[in-house]
Amino acid sequence: SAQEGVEVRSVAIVTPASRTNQGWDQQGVDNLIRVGEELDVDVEVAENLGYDDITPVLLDLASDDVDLIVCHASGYQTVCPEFAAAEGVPVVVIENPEAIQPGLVADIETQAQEAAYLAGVMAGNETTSGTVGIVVTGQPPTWNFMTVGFAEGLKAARPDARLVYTSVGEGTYDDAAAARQVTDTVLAAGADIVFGMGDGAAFGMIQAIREHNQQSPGQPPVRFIDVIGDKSGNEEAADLLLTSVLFDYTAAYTQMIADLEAGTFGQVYTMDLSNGGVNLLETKLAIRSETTEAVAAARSGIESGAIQVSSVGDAKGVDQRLRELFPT
Amino acid sequence: MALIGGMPQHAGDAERQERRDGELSPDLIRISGVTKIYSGVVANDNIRLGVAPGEVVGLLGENGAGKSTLIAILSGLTAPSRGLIEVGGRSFSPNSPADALREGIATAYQHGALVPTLSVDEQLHLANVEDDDTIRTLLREMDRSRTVRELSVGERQLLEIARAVGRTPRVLLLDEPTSTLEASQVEMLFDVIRQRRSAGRATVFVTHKLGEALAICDRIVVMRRGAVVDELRPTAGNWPAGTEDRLLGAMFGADPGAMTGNAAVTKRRPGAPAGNGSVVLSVGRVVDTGPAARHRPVGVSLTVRAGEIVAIAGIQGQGQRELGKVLAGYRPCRGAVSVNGTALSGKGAREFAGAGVGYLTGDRRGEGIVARMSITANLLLKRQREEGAQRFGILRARAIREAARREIAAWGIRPPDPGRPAGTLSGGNMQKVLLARELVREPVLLVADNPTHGLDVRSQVRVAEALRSVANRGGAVILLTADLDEALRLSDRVAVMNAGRLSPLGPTAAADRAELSRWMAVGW
Amino acid sequence: MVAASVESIRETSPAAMRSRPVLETLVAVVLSIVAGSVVLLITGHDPVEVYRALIERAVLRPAGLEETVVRATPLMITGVAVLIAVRAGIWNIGIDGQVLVAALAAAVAAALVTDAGRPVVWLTATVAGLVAGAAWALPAALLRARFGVNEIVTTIMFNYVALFLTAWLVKGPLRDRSVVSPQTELIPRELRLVSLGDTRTHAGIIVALVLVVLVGWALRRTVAGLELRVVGENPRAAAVALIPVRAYLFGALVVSGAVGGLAGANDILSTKGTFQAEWDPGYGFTAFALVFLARRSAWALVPGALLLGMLAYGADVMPRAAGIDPAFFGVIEGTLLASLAAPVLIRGLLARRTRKEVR
Amino acid sequence: MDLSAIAATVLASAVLASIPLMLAATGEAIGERAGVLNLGIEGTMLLAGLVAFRVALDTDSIVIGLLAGPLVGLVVGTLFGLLVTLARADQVLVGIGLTLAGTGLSGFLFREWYGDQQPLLDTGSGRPLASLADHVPVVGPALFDQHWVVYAAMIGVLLLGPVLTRTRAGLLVRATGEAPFAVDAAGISVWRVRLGATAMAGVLGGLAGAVLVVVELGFFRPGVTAGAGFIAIAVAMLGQHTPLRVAVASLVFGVLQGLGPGLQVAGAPVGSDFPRLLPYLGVVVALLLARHRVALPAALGRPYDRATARQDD
Ligand SMILES: Nc1ncnc2c1ncn2[C@@H]1O[C@H](COP(=O)(O)OP(=O)(O)OP(=O)(O)O)[C@@H](O)[C@H]1O
Ligand SMILES: Nc1ncnc2c1ncn2[C@@H]1O[C@H](COP(=O)(O)OP(=O)(O)OP(=O)(O)O)[C@@H](O)[C@H]1O
Ligand SMILES: [Mg+2]
Ligand SMILES: [Mg+2]
Repeated sequence: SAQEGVEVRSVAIVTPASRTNQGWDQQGVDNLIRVGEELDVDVEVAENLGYDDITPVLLDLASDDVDLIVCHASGYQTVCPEFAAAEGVPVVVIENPEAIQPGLVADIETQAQEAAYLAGVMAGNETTSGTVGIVVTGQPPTWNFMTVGFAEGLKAARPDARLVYTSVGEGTYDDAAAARQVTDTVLAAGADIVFGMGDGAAFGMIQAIREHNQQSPGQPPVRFIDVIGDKSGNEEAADLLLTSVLFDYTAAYTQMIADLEAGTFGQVYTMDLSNGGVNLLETKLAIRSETTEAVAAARSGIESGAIQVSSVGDAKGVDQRLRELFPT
Repeated sequence: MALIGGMPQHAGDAERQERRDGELSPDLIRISGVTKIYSGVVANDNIRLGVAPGEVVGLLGENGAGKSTLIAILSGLTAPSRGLIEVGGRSFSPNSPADALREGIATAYQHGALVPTLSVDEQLHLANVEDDDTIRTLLREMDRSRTVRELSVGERQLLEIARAVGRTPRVLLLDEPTSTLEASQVEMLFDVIRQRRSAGRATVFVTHKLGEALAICDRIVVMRRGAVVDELRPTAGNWPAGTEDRLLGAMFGADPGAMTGNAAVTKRRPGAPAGNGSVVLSVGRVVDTGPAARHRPVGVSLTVRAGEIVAIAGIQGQGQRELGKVLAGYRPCRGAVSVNGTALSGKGAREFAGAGVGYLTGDRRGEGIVARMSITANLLLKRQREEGAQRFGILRARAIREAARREIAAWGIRPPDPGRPAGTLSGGNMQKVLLARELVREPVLLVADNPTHGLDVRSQVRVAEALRSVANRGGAVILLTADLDEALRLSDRVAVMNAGRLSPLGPTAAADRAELSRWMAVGW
Repeated sequence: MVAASVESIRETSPAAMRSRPVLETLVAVVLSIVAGSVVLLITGHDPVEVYRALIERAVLRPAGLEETVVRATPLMITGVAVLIAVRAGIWNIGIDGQVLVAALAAAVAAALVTDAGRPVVWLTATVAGLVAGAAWALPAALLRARFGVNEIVTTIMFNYVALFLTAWLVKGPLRDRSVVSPQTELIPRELRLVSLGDTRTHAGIIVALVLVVLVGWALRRTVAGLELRVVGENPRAAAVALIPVRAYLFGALVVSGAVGGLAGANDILSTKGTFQAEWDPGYGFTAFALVFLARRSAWALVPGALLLGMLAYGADVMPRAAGIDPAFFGVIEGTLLASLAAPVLIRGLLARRTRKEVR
Repeated sequence: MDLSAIAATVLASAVLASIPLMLAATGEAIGERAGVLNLGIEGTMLLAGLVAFRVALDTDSIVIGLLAGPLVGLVVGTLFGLLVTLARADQVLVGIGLTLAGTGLSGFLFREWYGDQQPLLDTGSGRPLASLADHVPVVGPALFDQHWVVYAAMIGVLLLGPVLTRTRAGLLVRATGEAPFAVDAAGISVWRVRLGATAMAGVLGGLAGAVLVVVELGFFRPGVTAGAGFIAIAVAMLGQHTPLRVAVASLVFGVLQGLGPGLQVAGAPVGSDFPRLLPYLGVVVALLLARHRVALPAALGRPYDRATARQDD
């Protein structure tokens, strides 16, 4: 279709879970609202939509004349392009580069494996027990990318490390109780750093670690690596937050709106280390200077292309890659 | 004098009441103008009745006459549509059985009000019954740690009576309390009632057994179609001659002769092939292998020929019910069973039915009637797959409706409303529904389990006629009954069941009642 | 056995009964609105403003009605599924699992035949859904009919099993490798169910309506329907009436599962087009509410489903319009259901009053 | 790798996780014993959990928080009870309504109160017997390294066993679920017994939510119960409506649930989806084995109506 610039007055975001879920959904919504404020663009939020057919909500948004809809879940990557094609409203999907169409469909690649790699390097340098845990709530592409990135970083930093990978189960992003039980077990296996990927469920992991640390005074405390957001505002969490793989959509969103106005909408926006789309959070916890150096070295290695981090999005691939890296 | 018609009866009633008020202490309960209407059915019609302290009032009437409805109203189960009740001179309108109990009115219900899973002791405790001499006498043969479910039907009935008696109520309402009791137990109950009489406590005794009513009651009230139609009392301690006829007349309407004249119908038709007809049922060394039972039939052998009624008498729970189910294919067994020469060993109820076996269950409400379905549907059941009822699996609604209307008329089912839920029928009418649906199938062998239980005299006769008609048509009947007299009255040959074993089978004409009743109690 | 006893023998005249459902539903709606207003006021929102926005969005925009019908379609189908079981005295709480497994089967099967054209795709997905739904109900049915194991618990358990099993399958063996997120191969729009005119409603609603009519008729007018109801009302009497009770218990649960499966296939063939790992529409409970709302009548499933469908749509679009948390609509929905159950309260109160007055 | 350490943790964590389930299932069992099927425990747990959380935070006291939960449960359970007895509302419909409303209201209020904040409570202290844990291998932590609430809850639930079998209140409850007409005929108000039982079920459901939030997790999240209220219904039946057996069933369920992560961590090549099936399949197998003993109260789910009671007996 012929591309023409439009003035963007309002944008919308649709999310599967609650906008206050302390994770994926919240980060997208918060970032879009920030961009909206900066650019003086209205932001409509439709949250908690699950994975049912969201077309009526998209239609409802379209009837409110939004100029762009951010479909903030990889689970929406088929319904949104279909909708865009039918209604002519531009949409942004996640993790589906195949779907892009000039003027209609753009794609965000939240391939956080590079930042996760750095987190892995950090964990490898900081672990004293040599055992590091990963706890995931389900196995969506975003988590999978990070799992493999983290594992590769860990392996590079500490080849003899042991990695304990556990999944709480399908769709348990907010099942804090189950996450807590799983994390307890990971801690029992001797992990002293836990890389946890979950939304609300992350608090179950944090509680498990807090309690574990309280129960074992005198031992080096277990620390937590978070994803997506910054929980250091929470005092209790801050005490054990080693770092977080931060997602920052603001640049991508700003760029998209600009592209829409310029008539160049419809590309793949990749969030990576170099453009600041993903990053590591600096927290108040003291880390060794060697660790800081190793992470910096890894970062330049990635930026120079000397280090290639695998990009693995599917669950099977994750299992395979982990077995290669950490054979038992 | 049978009182028929509306007005005079009430006038006479009122007169009698006034007269009595003068000579006796004032009534404990006084019912005036009580009417109860159930969606169009007048179950109680302008009832006026008093019960004095120490009095034993018998309440008689055919099935559906409204006896239980009156009991329900007095018990606080249901409110009358119109009318006034006074207890001890004060107006009484109970909201619940609790209210009635507070006023000293306790009831033993026709179908019981026991919790199957509780032990006897727990059941008594639940009902706030003090364990006094009366209770200990009534329940002396009962293992009180057993659950109600494990009791025999008779024991359950005793417990139901004890539950009500144990509250030492001012007024005791007994709704058909003796339907499954043995003679000795009935006598025990009568002792209790006599004690109550001397203590000035009143008893209302609902029954279909005229003899019992005459034996214990100070006054007998007859209900018919919801109304009180007659009231009798003994003169100088004795019931006048012809009382029975008068009672029957009042209960069933103008023609009491219909009740006695039927004797001919229930006896074998002269020239019918009884005794030497072809073998309809042959049973060899049958052992029941069904689910656990108190007594399961073992080693039963039996031959039944066309044209005869074979009665198997036994105290409830001795294995007759199980035997009936075995013979109709509802319980599995070892041994040989054949009907009209077709071997049916190892087959199920459908094959038995296919071979012409009919079955009239002894648990009318539990496994006979589907309470929330219409009379029409209940009449159809068991035949629903037959030619006339369906085509290509689709019910033939009109044919079914017509058949139902026919059978309702033929059997005099009341109320004659095909669409009414069968659960609202009185016991006698339920039994008519079940009988009707067995008999249209023209069974070669009909197994009837306690078919007259709870039925009024006329319905009992109707059932007896139905059984005999099966035999007279060339079929055979197995009559399982707890009532030895009934067994002797209706059968051609009779045997007794005790602890799962069947006694030798002999001609009824030559049977020794005393011996059989001993067999029933202790075996042979 | 838990037997539903919503239908009891009523002492009211039929005429009085007929006029009430509308009144009762209105009262229920008012009650739930009041309950919602209380919550809103306590938390400092303006109820008038919220409800104004709500009506504007749901009633005054034409898309609302279309969407209500779309949402009602699977509810009607699952409602029929629950009804079949309930009428046989069985509690199939496993609709969710049956829907999931059937949807996965339908999606996979349909994707295999996309070259064969529309009718083949429809037929394949439908058959796959029916079979998979039935198969998923099979263990519970066998356990119930053969061993008397309570189906309430087994069907709930099999829901969880279905959730994890389908997730595993769609992340692994059945995944469409051309996309990153775990889902099956997409069935193109052109191959899915046709839309009715220029609307979002699709042929599924016709299937659902036909199903309602068919099942309603079969329950009333066929031998099998009659026998099934007898089994549900009084299994012991059914056995005495020569009805193969176990076969009916088994059959009812399996057929219920198959119909539940149809709802899964319907979703794949209409709105979804693909099975996704995290999709779990959770129709089961709503379907149960629906059946009891409809007082176990087949016909009444239709208005009931439309009402619940409207609420489902409302919960999706209204929060934004009213500026409040979507969770709020749970409050409205919940109180609506509870108060829809309360016509009996009204009736009970009325009955009590008449009783008192007479005396 | 230290398998015994993993096993010890799996067990300890299973014991803790089974407590809310046990409480809720016991409540459900009592309600069902009286003939009331309550599909609304999930909603009750969530509401009570939220309130308990807020109260515990505001008063800085776990105990007061724990008391608030049952109080909410009492209110909700009584409301439910009134609807299904006096109002004769359908139990299934009201139960589903309660779950929907409770889930919605708790989520709504949580956001109203805390926005995008997530306060955390301290769950690490209050373990009187922790020092004994090291003396016993494998099961030590499960037995001794537990919060005092765990012991209190277990004792409380086990005491309910004799209450059901030995006291008049228990007798009334049991009788009402089996034969409400018999209870009515005995002069006891059926609806009062049922109301009492549903109120008690509410109290236990509320306590379950409070324990989950305040003791086990230390925080509330919308939907934090994740279906525990429904599992409780299954466990109540599996436990044959007897507190002791319900407790055992909850414990077994907890252990099976912990087994999944245990296997994963121990390196068994099972993935995450299959072990998660274990507790659910376990329940089915257990039901199959116990089938001869699992009987539902005869009047379960039926509103008591005196007018039709005589036909149903
Ligand atoms: N709950 C009810 N709803 C509708 N009709 C009823 C109800 N209870 C009783 N009836 C009807 O009222 C009439 C009187 O019944 P009732 O049970 O009082 O008779 P009964 O004299 O006790 O008979 P039986 O000797 O068989 O016990 C019958 O026609 C019966 O069908
Ligand atoms: N289990 C029940 N389910 C539904 N409604 C019931 C139940 N039991 C009683 N009711 C109704 O509740 C109301 C009050 O019940 P009931 O008359 O038994 O109270 P009560 O125990 O007699 O109390 P009180 O003596 O204080 O009036 C009546 O309308 C009755 O029909
Ligand atoms: Mg009677
Ligand atoms: Mg009767």
